[in-house]
Amino acid sequence: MAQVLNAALRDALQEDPSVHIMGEDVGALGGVFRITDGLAAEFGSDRCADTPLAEAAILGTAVGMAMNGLRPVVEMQFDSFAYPAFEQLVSHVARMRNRTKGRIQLPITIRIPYGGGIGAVEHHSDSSEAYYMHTPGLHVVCPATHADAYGLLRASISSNDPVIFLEPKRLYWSKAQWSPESIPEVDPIGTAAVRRHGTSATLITYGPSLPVCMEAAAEAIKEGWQLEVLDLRSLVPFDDETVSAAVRRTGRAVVVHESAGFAGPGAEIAARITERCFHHLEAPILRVTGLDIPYPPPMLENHHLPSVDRILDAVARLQWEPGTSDGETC
Amino acid sequence: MAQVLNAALRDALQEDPSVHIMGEDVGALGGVFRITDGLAAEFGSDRCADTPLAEAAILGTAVGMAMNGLRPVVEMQFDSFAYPAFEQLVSHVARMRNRTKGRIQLPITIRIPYGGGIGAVEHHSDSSEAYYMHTPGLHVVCPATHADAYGLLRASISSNDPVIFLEPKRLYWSKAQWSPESIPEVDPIGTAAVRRHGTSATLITYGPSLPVCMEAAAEAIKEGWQLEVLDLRSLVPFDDETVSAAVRRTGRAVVVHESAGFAGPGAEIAARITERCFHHLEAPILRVTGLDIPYPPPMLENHHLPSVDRILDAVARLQWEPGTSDGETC
Amino acid sequence: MNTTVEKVDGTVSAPVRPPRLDPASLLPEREPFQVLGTAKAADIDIELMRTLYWDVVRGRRYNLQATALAKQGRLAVYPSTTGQEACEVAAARALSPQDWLFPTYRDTLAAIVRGVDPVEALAVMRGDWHHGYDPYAHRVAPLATPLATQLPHAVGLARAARLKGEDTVALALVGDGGTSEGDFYEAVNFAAVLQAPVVFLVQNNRFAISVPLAKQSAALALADKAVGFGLPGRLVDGNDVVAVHQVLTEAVERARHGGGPTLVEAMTYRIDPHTNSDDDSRYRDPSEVDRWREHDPVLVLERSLRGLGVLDDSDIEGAARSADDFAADLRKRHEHQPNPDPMTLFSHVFAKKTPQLSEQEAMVRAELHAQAEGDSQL
Amino acid sequence: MNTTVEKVDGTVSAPVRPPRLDPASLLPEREPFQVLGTAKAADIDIELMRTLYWDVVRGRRYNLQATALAKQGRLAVYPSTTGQEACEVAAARALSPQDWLFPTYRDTLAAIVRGVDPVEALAVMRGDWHHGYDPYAHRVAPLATPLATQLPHAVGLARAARLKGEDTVALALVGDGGTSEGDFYEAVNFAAVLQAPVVFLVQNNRFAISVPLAKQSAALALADKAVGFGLPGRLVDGNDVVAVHQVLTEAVERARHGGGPTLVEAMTYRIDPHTNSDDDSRYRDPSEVDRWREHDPVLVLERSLRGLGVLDDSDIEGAARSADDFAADLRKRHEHQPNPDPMTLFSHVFAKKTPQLSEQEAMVRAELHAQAEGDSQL
Ligand SMILES: Cc1ncc(C[n+]2csc(CCOP(=O)(O)OP(=O)(O)O)c2C)c(N)n1
Ligand SMILES: Cc1ncc(C[n+]2csc(CCOP(=O)(O)OP(=O)(O)O)c2C)c(N)n1
Ligand SMILES: [Mg+2]
Ligand SMILES: [Mg+2]
Repeated sequence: MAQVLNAALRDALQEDPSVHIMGEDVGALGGVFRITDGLAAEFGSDRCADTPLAEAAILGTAVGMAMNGLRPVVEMQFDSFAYPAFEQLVSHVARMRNRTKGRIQLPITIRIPYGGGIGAVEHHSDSSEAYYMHTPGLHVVCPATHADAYGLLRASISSNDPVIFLEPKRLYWSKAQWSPESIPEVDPIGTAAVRRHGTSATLITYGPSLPVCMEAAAEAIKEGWQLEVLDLRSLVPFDDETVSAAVRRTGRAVVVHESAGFAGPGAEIAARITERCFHHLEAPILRVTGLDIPYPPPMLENHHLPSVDRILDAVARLQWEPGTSDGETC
Repeated sequence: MAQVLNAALRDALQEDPSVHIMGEDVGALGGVFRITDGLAAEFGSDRCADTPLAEAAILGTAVGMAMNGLRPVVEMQFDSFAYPAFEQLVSHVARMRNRTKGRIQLPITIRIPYGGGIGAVEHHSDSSEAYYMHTPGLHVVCPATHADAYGLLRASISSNDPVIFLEPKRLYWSKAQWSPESIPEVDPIGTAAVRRHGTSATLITYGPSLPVCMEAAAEAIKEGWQLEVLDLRSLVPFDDETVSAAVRRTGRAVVVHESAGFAGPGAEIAARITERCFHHLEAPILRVTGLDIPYPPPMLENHHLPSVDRILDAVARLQWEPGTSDGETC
Repeated sequence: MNTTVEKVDGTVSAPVRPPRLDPASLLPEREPFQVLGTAKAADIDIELMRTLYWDVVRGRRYNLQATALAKQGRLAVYPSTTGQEACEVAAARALSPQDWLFPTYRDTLAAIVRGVDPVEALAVMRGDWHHGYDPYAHRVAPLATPLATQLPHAVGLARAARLKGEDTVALALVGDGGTSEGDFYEAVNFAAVLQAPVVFLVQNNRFAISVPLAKQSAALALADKAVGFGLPGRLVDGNDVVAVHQVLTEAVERARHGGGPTLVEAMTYRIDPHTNSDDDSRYRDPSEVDRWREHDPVLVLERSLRGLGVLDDSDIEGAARSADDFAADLRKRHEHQPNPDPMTLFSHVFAKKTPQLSEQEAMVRAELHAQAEGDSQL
Repeated sequence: MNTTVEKVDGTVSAPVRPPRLDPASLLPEREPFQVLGTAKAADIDIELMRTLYWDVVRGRRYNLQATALAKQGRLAVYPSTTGQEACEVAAARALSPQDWLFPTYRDTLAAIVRGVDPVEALAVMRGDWHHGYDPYAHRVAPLATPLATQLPHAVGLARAARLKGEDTVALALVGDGGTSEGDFYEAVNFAAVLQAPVVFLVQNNRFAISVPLAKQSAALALADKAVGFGLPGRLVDGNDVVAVHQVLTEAVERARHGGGPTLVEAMTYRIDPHTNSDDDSRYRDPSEVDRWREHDPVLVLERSLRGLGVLDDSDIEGAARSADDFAADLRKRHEHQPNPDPMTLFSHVFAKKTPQLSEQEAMVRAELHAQAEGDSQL
């Protein structure tokens, strides 16, 4: 996926002179994940600029640049290194349009290498999307496929609102057939995609957990389950229509994501589906998520991350026999 | 409630010499809400210390003090002025015990004047509890009564873990009968309390929305509803037992809070109740929350905050007629 | 270092960096720069001095009027700049039309001197919306409440101007308390590294709410911070409007012509409480305030200009009358502000409303309808 | 200012503050302080110099060994201090037992010199837990990864020591890049205002990953930042272990005796890539690295001590052998670390497990049982 993101940035720089990339090590090094590889050489160090090491100021400077007509694309080196910029994000980036009644708009894309599963040491594997989802004024998107990596990144940069663009680190090295021709026609921000059709139950996921869900769905066939797999792509705005329709079709659903479960994205997803589809549900919507612990060290992260087994276990608990309410814990 | 909080701080300072209060304007001024009124005069400016104006350093300094055996009680002046300390909170305060296998514990209480409804200008009325709930390693509590203001604050300061202590600003000036005798015997962190018994449906809330829910419950009698009102008091740990038991009794529930609904506390509460009590539910759990917008200016905040009417509307939508699934939007 | 240290044992010294320049050259003056009451005052352009006089008189009147509105409950809150009018006026007047001003919550006066309608400047204090004026109309950024957070914005805006080939300068205001926030330092550092055309003006009014300067910083002067970032610091008497104007103008023009950023500290004093709802008797001695009243920026200027023969009684009366008119107009128009439309709550969260926001908007609209019907049935 | 400015028109000057002290006295030396290769070396205690020599030799060997383990995949990552051993060693040796060291991710060597078991110091790099040693045993705080965040911790710990009447000093390490973070400035300011016994050591190794110093700061020296907070700055040759030790010892003892904090900048160079997985050919010229190798802190010390007659061939051989033994022991014990127990994931989130964590623990335990049964059936 890394090369695809790089291509999207290159094309954006090419097409729109107001696009400016900035962040730590995005210049000569091309970023620690090489997503900006070659861009400073090609477009100059003003268009792809190494900044001093201060995330609040990186984002704060981007705000000022956006106020003055530029379209900054900011790289935060890792999820948890975006936290120093939290005040700028919540108190300014998310609200500037609203507080000025639309007079100032901030077309800022905040790229965040996101999530775990790459054997990194502490503070390098957080999943922070729930913080951003809960902050009105931010769009939050997360690609799981190469086409979406390109399409969502281009759409984010074109958006006149700030977008949190979460790049699943463990998909950076995924190699799949991809060419720019496969860009989706529609604006992908705000639309979910069905990645696999099925009738037994719906797996709802995004980003790094999509491949895990696809694998679970393949395995599930052995158990006689035809699982539908839904890729949200965009957490804000949320595609209620597609999600509700899918769950209505199957009547059972499991939400899967890496970030901690408690007050995590899955809570909102489960709650809103239940509000909208209660009488279509054969079982409560279950969640398979990261544990409610600080992200584990590399040697233990496999116990934290949603696995095929945990997903299949959850599917098994979806009360397949009529009247199996005994599984409840209350 | 302000005087009660003040009394709790005074008693804590009195009883335990390791307790140290610190923050902006907590000294001579007694805090902008006067919660620390008189404490610097009584205990000296070391025990109740004005700090320079930098929230990250206030919390970071508290971390070092806690590492060295003190028990810091930090005041953040307003909800949104805690955001500069977000990195210290998430990357250190919440994880220090875990990363050091319990060798370093951080008994820090972070007091945050919290929520809206007091006619304050922008950035002064945020509700930030969802961010903290989603961060493993933090306790999050919020009193709604005078007894809990005292009991929870004392328990927070005594806790050997970091506690986010949310003080509902609009209850600061509430006057109710209270004397220290009414302190609950049990450790209130982690336990919910039934504030009103009822059989028709359960209102689940905490902090500033409790009085609103109590009023709604009183109004509801006119409609023939006997509403149970549950005060969570502690968001982390969450009292599943009490909450599930209540909802099992009534079969219907509405979650009420001020903070934005999307990916907010109510999402977790609704999702986990549904997971646990699905077959006891007559209707989906509904949410009455702040809107998904930046906190409004004073003249419009009444449109944002949960109101008695909105709560009663939600109760009305709890599918009282058998088979009324038409109300669903999917 | 390569060549400067005599090595007695013949070892090679490290290629650390070229012999370093004298950092002391970046330190501010030892005593605050002053013009009024010194021989330098005779060289100042008379028209400029008259303009500044009218501004500070009107500024004082504005502070009194806005404070009165707040005390009457017609503003939710008002943080006054009484005693700081010299800084406010000088900041606005040091800028050219293409420049930008980045004010804090306290700096409505600077915004107004730059041309913002006072009624619009006070919108946030009135509480009908978070912000009232078009930032692009007079190139005044929104008033910033979270301390020091506006400083990186100023740097970014100035940086963008440079990238676009514009000769815009950004002047960013911050308080003594605000200099303790990380954002302040990060912004100054970015400005210095990027050589962005920014001027930082610290209004050191000696208090951050109740916290006095000595508990905020152990620096001998806040302007001493500049050297640590490789930019010049300036120290100026913040109650001498002509001095502040001169120092800022120099810094702005220096920035405009590629000289990079400057950090200016203006030493002044907050005469009023932090806001109308603050009780300053808890933390300061009224006699301290009285001592500073003797150095009142309006009086200082008036006396000096009289001494220079620039002002006579009729000028002073004229300025006062015009200030009264200004206040009367503000009062009147302030009273007739329409109530805000609740639908605005949903209009500007995003460029395009999300489906979820539309649902919530519909709910509020229905509530308003129901309420209006209920009202009309009464 | 009250009395110093001559007012020509008789107006009263502002009671701003007493005539200010000369801030230039807080500026660091113009050229980095050096001992080795200068006449000062003759005055240094010989035993100290021998200790420092053994330390840097062992330190270099440690860096080579840990880098090798990382390249073999037996550490998840290793950020080396090759070229910076003088700073690491001097930092650890400047402290007394009651003092605390606050290291960054790069400073495992300083922790080890202070007494931490290297196997435990490397736990986080190995990936079996976030942190390996008992911070209280040797008074070494956990290695900090989020940049500059450990600095306020050092201030708080030192402040608490003062409040408790202990004569503890905290020495906090940070990189040149880390000085750009707001936390750095906020911490220095808190230390100065609280007069906390803290010493800040900036290891200016001229790079923050790929970003060179010139893109990080426009300051003439990073130690020039001190004056802006009212504390003294010191500039020292970071490859001269004796000089760094002397400057730090002075600063530590000054802090211990109530003199307040000091900011020390040690000018050094990162010889290895940022970590084993970094590709430094993308951002620097190998010839720059070569030039710095000539100022290698181990070689500089060795040559100087030979010149002073403090070291002979057999000393040098002895140090090398002992370093080899150290490395062999590390290698061996590193290999035999037990795998971490997954149940640990739940044990330390809170002092007392929440019901929710107990549920999750039960799930993982059940999975492990099922897996073990599955395994035993194979
Ligand atoms: C990040 C942040 N923390 C706290 C506050 C609350 N607050 C508002 S004004 C103020 C004091 C500011 O002092 P100073 O910077 O000196 O400006 P002045 O009020 O004197 O103009 C404080 C603490 C805030 N607005 N923002
Ligand atoms: C808050 C934060 N942002 C970004 C990073 C990622 N990061 C790790 S090391 C590093 C460079 C640090 O440079 P410097 O402070 O000079 O220390 P050095 O690595 O040279 O020892 C960066 C950007 C981080 N660890 N923390
Ligand atoms: Mg001030
Ligand atoms: Mg470095």
